[in-house]
Amino acid sequence: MITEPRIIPTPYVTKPGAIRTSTGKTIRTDEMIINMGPQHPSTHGVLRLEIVVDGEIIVDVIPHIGYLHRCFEKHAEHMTNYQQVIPYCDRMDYVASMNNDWGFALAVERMLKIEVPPRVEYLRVIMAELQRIASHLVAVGTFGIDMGAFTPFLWTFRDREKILDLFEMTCGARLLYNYIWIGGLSHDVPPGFVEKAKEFCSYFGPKLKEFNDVLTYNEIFVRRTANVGVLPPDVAVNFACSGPMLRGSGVNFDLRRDDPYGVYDKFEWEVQVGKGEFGKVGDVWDRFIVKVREMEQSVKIIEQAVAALPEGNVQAAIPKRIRPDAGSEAYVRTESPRGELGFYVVSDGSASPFRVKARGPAFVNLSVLPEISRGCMIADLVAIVGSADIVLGEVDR
Amino acid sequence: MQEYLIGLVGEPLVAYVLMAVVPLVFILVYALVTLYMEMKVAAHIQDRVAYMRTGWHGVLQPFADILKLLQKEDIIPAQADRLLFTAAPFFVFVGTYVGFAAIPFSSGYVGADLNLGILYIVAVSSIVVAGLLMSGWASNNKWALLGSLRSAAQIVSYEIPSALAILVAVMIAGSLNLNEVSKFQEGGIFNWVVFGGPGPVVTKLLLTPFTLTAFFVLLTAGIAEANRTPFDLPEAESELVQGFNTEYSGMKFAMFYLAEYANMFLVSAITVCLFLGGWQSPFGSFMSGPYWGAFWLIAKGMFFVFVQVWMRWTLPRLRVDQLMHVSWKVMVPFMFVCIFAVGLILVW
Amino acid sequence: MTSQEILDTLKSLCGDAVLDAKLDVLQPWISVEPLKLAVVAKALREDPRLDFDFVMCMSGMDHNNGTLGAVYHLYSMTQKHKIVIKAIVKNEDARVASTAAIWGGAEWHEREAYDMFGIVFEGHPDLRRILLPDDYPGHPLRKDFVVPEYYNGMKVPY
Amino acid sequence: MDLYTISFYMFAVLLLGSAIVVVFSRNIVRAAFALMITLLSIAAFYVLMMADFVGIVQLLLYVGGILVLILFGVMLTNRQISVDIREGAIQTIPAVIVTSTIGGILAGAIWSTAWPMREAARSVAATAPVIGEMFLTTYLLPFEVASVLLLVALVGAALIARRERKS
Repeated sequence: MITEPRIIPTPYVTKPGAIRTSTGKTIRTDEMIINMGPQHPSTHGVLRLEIVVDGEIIVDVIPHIGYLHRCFEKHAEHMTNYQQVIPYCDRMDYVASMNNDWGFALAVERMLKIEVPPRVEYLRVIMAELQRIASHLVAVGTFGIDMGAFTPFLWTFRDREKILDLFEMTCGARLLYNYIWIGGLSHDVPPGFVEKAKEFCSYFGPKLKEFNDVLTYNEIFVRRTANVGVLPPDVAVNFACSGPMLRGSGVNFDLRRDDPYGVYDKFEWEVQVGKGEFGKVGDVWDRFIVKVREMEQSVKIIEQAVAALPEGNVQAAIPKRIRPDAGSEAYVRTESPRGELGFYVVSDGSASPFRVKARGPAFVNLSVLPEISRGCMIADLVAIVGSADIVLGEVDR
Repeated sequence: MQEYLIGLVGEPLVAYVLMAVVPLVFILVYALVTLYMEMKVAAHIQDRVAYMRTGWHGVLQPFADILKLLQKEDIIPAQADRLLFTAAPFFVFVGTYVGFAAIPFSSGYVGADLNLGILYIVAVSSIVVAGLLMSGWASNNKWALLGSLRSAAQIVSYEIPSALAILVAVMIAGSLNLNEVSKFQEGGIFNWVVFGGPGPVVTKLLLTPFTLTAFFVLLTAGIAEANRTPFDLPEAESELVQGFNTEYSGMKFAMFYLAEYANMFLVSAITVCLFLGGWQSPFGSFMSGPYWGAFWLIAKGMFFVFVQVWMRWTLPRLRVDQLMHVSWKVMVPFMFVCIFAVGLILVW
Repeated sequence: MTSQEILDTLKSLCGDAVLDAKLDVLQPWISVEPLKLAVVAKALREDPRLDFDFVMCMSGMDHNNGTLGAVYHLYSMTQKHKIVIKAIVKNEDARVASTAAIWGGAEWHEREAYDMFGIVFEGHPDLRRILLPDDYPGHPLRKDFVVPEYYNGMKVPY
Repeated sequence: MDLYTISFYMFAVLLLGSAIVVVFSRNIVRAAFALMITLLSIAAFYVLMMADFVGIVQLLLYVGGILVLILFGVMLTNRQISVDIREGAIQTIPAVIVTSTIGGILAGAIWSTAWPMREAARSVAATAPVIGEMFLTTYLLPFEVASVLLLVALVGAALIARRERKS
């Protein structure tokens, strides 16, 4: 059955004249509708924001997504093998491919009730945390560009290159790895990887401090970001925000700790939350600093994981054709750099998944955007979009 | 110089044209140098190497860039106002270029030795504002319009603190003629207006805090008027795409670029002439004279151009309300206090 | 709370809406009456013992037997427990009460389910297509969806 | 023909041409920009008459201030931009009578006045100090009255602009 698509006119929440000055008077201006995107430097991809502005003040934002929709879920249903879905997961959140692979692999492993060897668990943690640093580096770097600071962006990309080099020596690819497989890894890390990873950890700390000096605590930057786009904790939870977006609002929640997977419980590290150091809790600066501090924590985790890396096999004994029981289903969530990345996998007993739903953190985090950007300025909207750290590949899937 | 040229070529008209061409040649050469410098400085700040292939360390790259810009297709959007769209870059460039007429490059070369030199520069810069508005409106693009309105509002706002800061130097030097102001600061670095100008030590000490404030205000306001970071809101690429020059390409875009670079030097040169001795040598009579004068002015000017480049690649950008706040609620009151104090000290 | 306790509490709050439950699987689920989903959601959200405040995921489903499903994976930030709520509807009458007013996080997911499966969420504030163009024919994640040969004059299977 | 005369005629043509565009342009923004050229040419005339201070102030106030204000006004009320601002000719005959009368009077006045002709000054001493001194001595009262008047106008304008809309 094909139903006619219903086109509902866009509702504008604020009426003309509803924006008031600090003294409570209305400002007599007309509204203008501007399209920010789909090709705009600060929408971080092909996102289109339909903005209703009153002067430079935003009355309403209507995000339009789907420009990068590649039918991930449809593709997944048409694979002949569960394993074939992994490369598509890579392409969802293309700046954090390792985490995506792990998320899907974990969901299938839970359905099949497979235990993976300890070396796999440790290597997955190392890869995921390296990827988290790489992803956060892109996030904070591009956020710097949104604020007009170009230099920190190139610094972060310089450091990201080191991580990509590590990935390249591991699996030959620099962006889309297809490394974490169901039941294990595609292959073991090459000799010399552990040393290089250790070297990176000692290299990265001072660079992060340098980055903080030039951007994070810069007076102009703080003034641009503090008290902007405040996302209160209750709204954040209600809109199911996750990751740095949720923690920036002061909610102490991290799936690595609160819904454990992998071997995260074996390491010493802390969940970072926004404390409202320069403004209200949950502002753009808080979301930003959470990412910066998470990178430090990730370095800590990597150091411990590398030190404790056990020897062993990198592939569990799994059937060549994975056929989970008919009717079995699993929703498994992992903490990707952007937040809760969930895969809902349903099986009908055949070799291909019956239904795969990917719950992209950026998709959900973006849905709160209109809530927190009304009444701010266009420049603030740029800051809010930047701090939400969306990857359109994952929003649109 | 004028008389010399008239004597040389015989025909006054030709001499005047030659006089007018000298700054243009200077701007073109300077723009190439600055283009190279900006890219290299940016690269070193950002931990990379920039141009390395064309010529030794890529010195020929600016020429290649200019050639590339000149060859590019000149696109005029279908909905644009063709006449104004074409005219705008010229207004913007001319507004900056005519300002160079009053800059004393050395004791021997001033394009036009105007009695009201500095006032003239401030006045002609308003042509730039009109040109920017023209470009934004003619592009028929909302982002461009927003950018040009922002830009105009910014330049108009920052003209006030900069004019007040200029007034401080003018009050001390007692002239609006930039050449006279430069002459006034004779006798080494401590006779510069930024240190209170030549005069008794007590007056100098009293004046220095105010002149220093005025100097920094003038420099900051100058950067704002040149639309450079951290005041580059009109072309803030993260918000307004490219602001008023979003729709421009090829030669016209090059024109905006040239105007921006020329403006960077112009504001630096004004600051230098008013507060840092203009063409005067910092060592008194050592290394002074007409030729050294040109060297000193350009060297000092280039230093501040370098400062602007340095700031651009280091600082984030202000928000539009913060920008206005800085101008109206911080700089203007400070400058009023400075003018009042300087007036009192001078009369006393 | 264990899932049995959750089921019991939910039955005591709005027992007539609960249709079915399966608690001995990997992720226990409760099936509810589709048009009473909003009532159930309100109970789940507002009862302090349940306090499901976080929609982990909301997925549309096509069971390939003439029924569609809306599957809500819920989590409680305070109680730290999870439950899966399913609302199963017939293909011909795919109407589910929207929970977007209770959980803001469900709003876009419901739009996506509408987009992909044609499940109409009644009471949704802004039920438009989200990922596909507004003029797209049909709902592609349904099992009976046939890829059109042409879309807006473009040949689809390229 | 020397440089002075060339400049004079050049600016005269520019002035008249742009003024005609201001009056006859169908596009209000183009009219505003043509007005800028008119004002610039007037400034040039002041300079040619060696009234450099007046010329520069003309540039500063009219081009930098008033014209930018007009442009802001025109651009921000963007509904009017595309509208043809020329109305059809109404009351042609009275208009012709009035304009020709006034024009005749002006022409007669210009014709009958004995204009003192003298060689244009080729160089001039600094005018700014003289003007400044006169403002603060001979013309102190008018100067102050004018500034108070402007201040009142400023405050009034701000008051009107910020008044709340009666709903």
